[in-house]
Amino acid sequence: MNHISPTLWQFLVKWMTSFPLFPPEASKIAPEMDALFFFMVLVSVIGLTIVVLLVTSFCLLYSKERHPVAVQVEGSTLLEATWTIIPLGLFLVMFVWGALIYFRVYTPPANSMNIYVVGKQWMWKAEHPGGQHEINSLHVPTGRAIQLTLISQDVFHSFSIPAFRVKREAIPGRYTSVWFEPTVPGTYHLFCTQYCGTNHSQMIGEVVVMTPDGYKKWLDESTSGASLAQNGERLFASLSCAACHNARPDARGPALANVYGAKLPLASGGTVTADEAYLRESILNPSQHVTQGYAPIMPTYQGQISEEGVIALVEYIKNLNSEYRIQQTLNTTELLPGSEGAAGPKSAEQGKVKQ
Amino acid sequence: MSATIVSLPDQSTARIPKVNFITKENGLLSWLLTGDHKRIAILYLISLSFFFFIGGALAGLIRLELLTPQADLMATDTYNKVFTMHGVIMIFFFLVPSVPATLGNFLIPLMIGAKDLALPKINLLSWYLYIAGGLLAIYTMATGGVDTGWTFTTPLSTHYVNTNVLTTGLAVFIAGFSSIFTGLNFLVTIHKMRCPGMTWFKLPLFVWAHYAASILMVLGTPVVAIAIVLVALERTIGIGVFDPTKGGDPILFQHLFWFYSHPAVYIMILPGMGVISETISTFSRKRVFGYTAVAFSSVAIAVFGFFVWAHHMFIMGISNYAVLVFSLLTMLVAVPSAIKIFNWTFTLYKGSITFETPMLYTFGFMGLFTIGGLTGVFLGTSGTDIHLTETYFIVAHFHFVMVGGMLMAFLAGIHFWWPKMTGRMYPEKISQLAAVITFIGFNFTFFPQFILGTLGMPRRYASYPPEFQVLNVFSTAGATILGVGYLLPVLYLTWSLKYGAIAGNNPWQATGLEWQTQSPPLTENFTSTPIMDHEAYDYDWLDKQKEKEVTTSVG
Amino acid sequence: MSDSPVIAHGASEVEHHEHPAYLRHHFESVEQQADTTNFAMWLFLLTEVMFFGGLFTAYLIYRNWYYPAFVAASHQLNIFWGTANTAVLISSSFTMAMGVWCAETRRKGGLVLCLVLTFLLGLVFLGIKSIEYSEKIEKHHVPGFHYSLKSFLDPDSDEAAKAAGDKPLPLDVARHTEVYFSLYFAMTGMHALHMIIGIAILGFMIFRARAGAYTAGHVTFVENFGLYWHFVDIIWIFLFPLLYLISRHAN
Amino acid sequence: MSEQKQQLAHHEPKHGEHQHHVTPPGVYVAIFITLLVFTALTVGASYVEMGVWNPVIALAIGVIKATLVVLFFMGVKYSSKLTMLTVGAGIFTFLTLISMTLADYISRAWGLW
Repeated sequence: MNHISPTLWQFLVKWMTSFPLFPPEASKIAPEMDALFFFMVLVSVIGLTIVVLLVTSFCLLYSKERHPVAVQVEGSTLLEATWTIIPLGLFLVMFVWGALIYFRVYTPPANSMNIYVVGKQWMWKAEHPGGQHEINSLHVPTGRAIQLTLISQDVFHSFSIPAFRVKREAIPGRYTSVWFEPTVPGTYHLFCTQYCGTNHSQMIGEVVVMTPDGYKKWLDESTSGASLAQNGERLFASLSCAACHNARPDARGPALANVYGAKLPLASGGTVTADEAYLRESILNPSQHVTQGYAPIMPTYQGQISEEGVIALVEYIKNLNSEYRIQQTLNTTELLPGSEGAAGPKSAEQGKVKQ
Repeated sequence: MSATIVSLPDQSTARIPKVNFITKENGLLSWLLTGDHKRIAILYLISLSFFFFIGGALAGLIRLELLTPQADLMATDTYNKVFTMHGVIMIFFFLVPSVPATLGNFLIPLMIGAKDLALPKINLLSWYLYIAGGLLAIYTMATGGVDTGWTFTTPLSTHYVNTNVLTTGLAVFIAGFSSIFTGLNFLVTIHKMRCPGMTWFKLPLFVWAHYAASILMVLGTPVVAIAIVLVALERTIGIGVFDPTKGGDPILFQHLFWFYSHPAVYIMILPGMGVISETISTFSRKRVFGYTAVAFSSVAIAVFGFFVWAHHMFIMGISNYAVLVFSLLTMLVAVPSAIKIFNWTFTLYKGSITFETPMLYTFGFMGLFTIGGLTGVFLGTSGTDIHLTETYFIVAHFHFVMVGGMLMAFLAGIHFWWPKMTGRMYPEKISQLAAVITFIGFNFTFFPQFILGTLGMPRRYASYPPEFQVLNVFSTAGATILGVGYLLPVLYLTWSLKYGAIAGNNPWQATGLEWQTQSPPLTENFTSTPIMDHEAYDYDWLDKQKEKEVTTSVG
Repeated sequence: MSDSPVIAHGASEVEHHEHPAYLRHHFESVEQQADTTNFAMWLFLLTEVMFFGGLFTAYLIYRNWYYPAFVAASHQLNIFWGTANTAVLISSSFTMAMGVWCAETRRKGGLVLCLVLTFLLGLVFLGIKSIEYSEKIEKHHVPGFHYSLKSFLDPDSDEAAKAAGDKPLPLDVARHTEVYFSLYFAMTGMHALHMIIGIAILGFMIFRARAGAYTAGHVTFVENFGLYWHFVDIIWIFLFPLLYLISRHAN
Repeated sequence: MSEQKQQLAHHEPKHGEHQHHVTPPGVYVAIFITLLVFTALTVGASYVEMGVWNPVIALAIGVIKATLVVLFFMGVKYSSKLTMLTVGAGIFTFLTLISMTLADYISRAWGLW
């Protein structure tokens, strides 16, 4: 080959020697998942070897030449019990081990940094708390637990970072979440792995893992001026949310400061933890999540705010730890006529308009 | 290879019996209106092969496109249509009916000593439904195709594509009824048509496996049918059962879809397992090791198969606790398969093994199915599933089970019963070569995909990052070899129809009732209703029979 | 080979017996044939159970999620027609059962009468169903592009809602009535489809029964059709409380 | 295994002696009237406020009615074990579908609600 075309030869050598066989481990969970993976590979190889060895040796020992007359063996309860119980035991070990990892991957720690990711045909939009937006890329620092809150605007997508060994579907109409802690700076693949239509294979991007300092620098450089919560505040004001959610004694809506993470009593009985998913639901389907002591008068905002808008609002409410800001927005918003009961028919009218 | 069990009649005097189910009547109509299970099996065999080669050609296109990292052979939406049609055709029009509709149809009445399936007209109807569905699928492909993937995921299939979802859905719906009727027919036949003396525990394991698969067909298929109906209604008039903007839950569709489609993989593999039980016993001259365990493991797979469907949805936002339950049950369903593998292995122990073509395919099956099954555990384990699902790992896994398992078993079965079906043998050497080529080609094609999947290459990608190219090239090269491996049998089996050696009643010296009648069998299968007076796989009984025959012919 | 001694004696003597024309060649006896087709029919009904099973699953989930919307939407169904239809269908099941009895005891006139009654009751059921459907169409309660929430946002404009004393629903709750009506039409539509198929077969059977086909001892077809008809009845027995009767009392 | 054999042994010769059971019309009439009564009951019950018991009662009556139809109109009471097994298998799979799917939906909110 060498004398035919050195270039081709070089190319072939390079090509054949430089393909990866195992993905990089760039998150805290990756080595743990790989430990389980290699345990299973080991079990599989041993199992396969046993089967192949047995088949081969039986074939050699009992081929017709060597063993012209078969000896009928009915079966053996002991042997059969052995190969029922041993695989079962091994599978159960894998089950427990796997379930531990599964629960870890999908249970974000409380102090994690939350990045919102919106999937749509065919791109990923990431929103950092500081208001930085990215499309088809995700910048994250090492050494911090990062939670992704995912949602899709249209069809199922799946946010996959092989180097982190994590993956989660972005579902229309509902938040899902996953977390990871990057360990090694570098650039890694980001894939959409759930088939989502024509350009599914172009819904890819990169995950850039930076040192905390580098990340800070990147944040400063790519800021859009307003943080996510500030955007939410603007939206909060322009939608006149403060007309009801104003923490006054006669307020028609519950006060929102410190509501995030609190256990709320519901009008329908029971309590609920106000997480991101709950906040989103109460904006879009408010009547089904009425807090105890309040009338179901809040109109739905379904179809009026984009998913990004909802995210901004959620982030604003999450970061609200005093009512002061709301009082401020009140001053900048024209107050609706405060008469009691006006909101009921109004919501109905809105519905009519929509028809 | 001097040692062989093949015993053919004296070729100079042997003749194909003048009266048999093929020669009984002539003309196309006598085939198209037949109620004979054997003729319907032949019709299925021909039409299945047709669809297999269409599906195979589409697979070839997929592999060619993936030769390079860019989407250069075809546009991405063409690629999407190609893999969708590959999936639809291979699953609903090849794998699900493959062994049951051909070998099962042909052999179940013969094996249990019946004259026909219980409902011959329903049997014919199910072939017509199959053809109608298949032609509709081909028509769909010709008129623009469909690009939802074979899983019809909502809301993609209901609101976001404008291709022929409805006609494809209808094709799958019709094929589903074909499958229901086949399964129903088998269940009724196995329950009600067994010949005198044929108790449940004298049934060949092939019949047990089909019994288990039929339960799944009858109980699982209607659920996917209603899911497809709802998708169609959602697309046409816009009802809101799965539509998130109207308050529906798209995951509910997945629940209903996988409630069928997970048991469907057992519908695909169980009959194959039945074939393997027959071949491995015949070619090692031994009763299957632990007959009862193998029989019950088939039924166990069928029953547990209904409890594990949500393991396809581990990362889709179903409840973590449901994941726990479904993952545990998945581990349980893996055990019966392990039992089977070891029981087959120990069937070889102290046997008298020969290596004819069906046996080579059987060995291929055992190796590949073991890998396929074990990698399934990787995916059933919730933790590793997060990383491996929706990548080429899962593609490799189910191809190891479906192609490496089911197709190998299908070919083993076709080679094993070919002499019974046609009365003629195929050339042994070239068929052994084909078995070896298939095995090598298969491993070349699909083993690299495990590595690709571990690396994270997503499935259903028309283009991919360049560092994955080498493994993809291996895979495509392997696919070429595999293609040759599949074409060869078509050639020599066709050749054998006219030039093959006369097989006689029982070329393999097998014990099943189907081998105790002429090849090809009579339309009514047996000259008189047989009576089963020996155990299944009773080779001593067979030897005694032969002695008797020798004495009678000498006397 | 087939002349091996074990197989020598078999049921061949049975074949020389006189046997009725309706015994198909591959069965040994009439009983076996009847047993077999009966079992086949039951298996077919199993698939039907699972077919409706998907719909019932969907119904249960959404009923739990959107209970107030389901209650309000169920008030739009006419309980009088619903109850009447239940009675009609139960009566048709009864006439069908009597038809089977007539066939078994070889009463030709009775059989024809029962089948005709069943046929007519089936038509009455469909007639009532179509009255109900047309009401839904008028009110734009058919899910899809023309769906209207008016009856739920403004119950005073709607007689049925007013009669039930419904309060106006907030928009986000009212929207989910569409899920209810999606399921309503899917479930009753599938049920009606089964009725239509059943009625068509009944029509065919009436002709055959007049010719005396089922009163000569071969009753399998009538029996199996009876199973199908009763099954369709059972589906309605569950659809009726689930769709019509949830929380009539709610206000 | 031996049990199975026994079952078959007593199943097989049944063909001859097993004469088709004919349900007398009186039974049909009784069932018919019972069904109508239960229909009236279920409609009546739906107007009474019983909280969570409303759907339970409605479904219970539905189950009773369906059981009556299955046992008498469809003749399962007089048919073979196989038919009963078939009906059982149908109910079992149906319940599997519903309960396992609902298991997901109900437990989704665990830890939050």
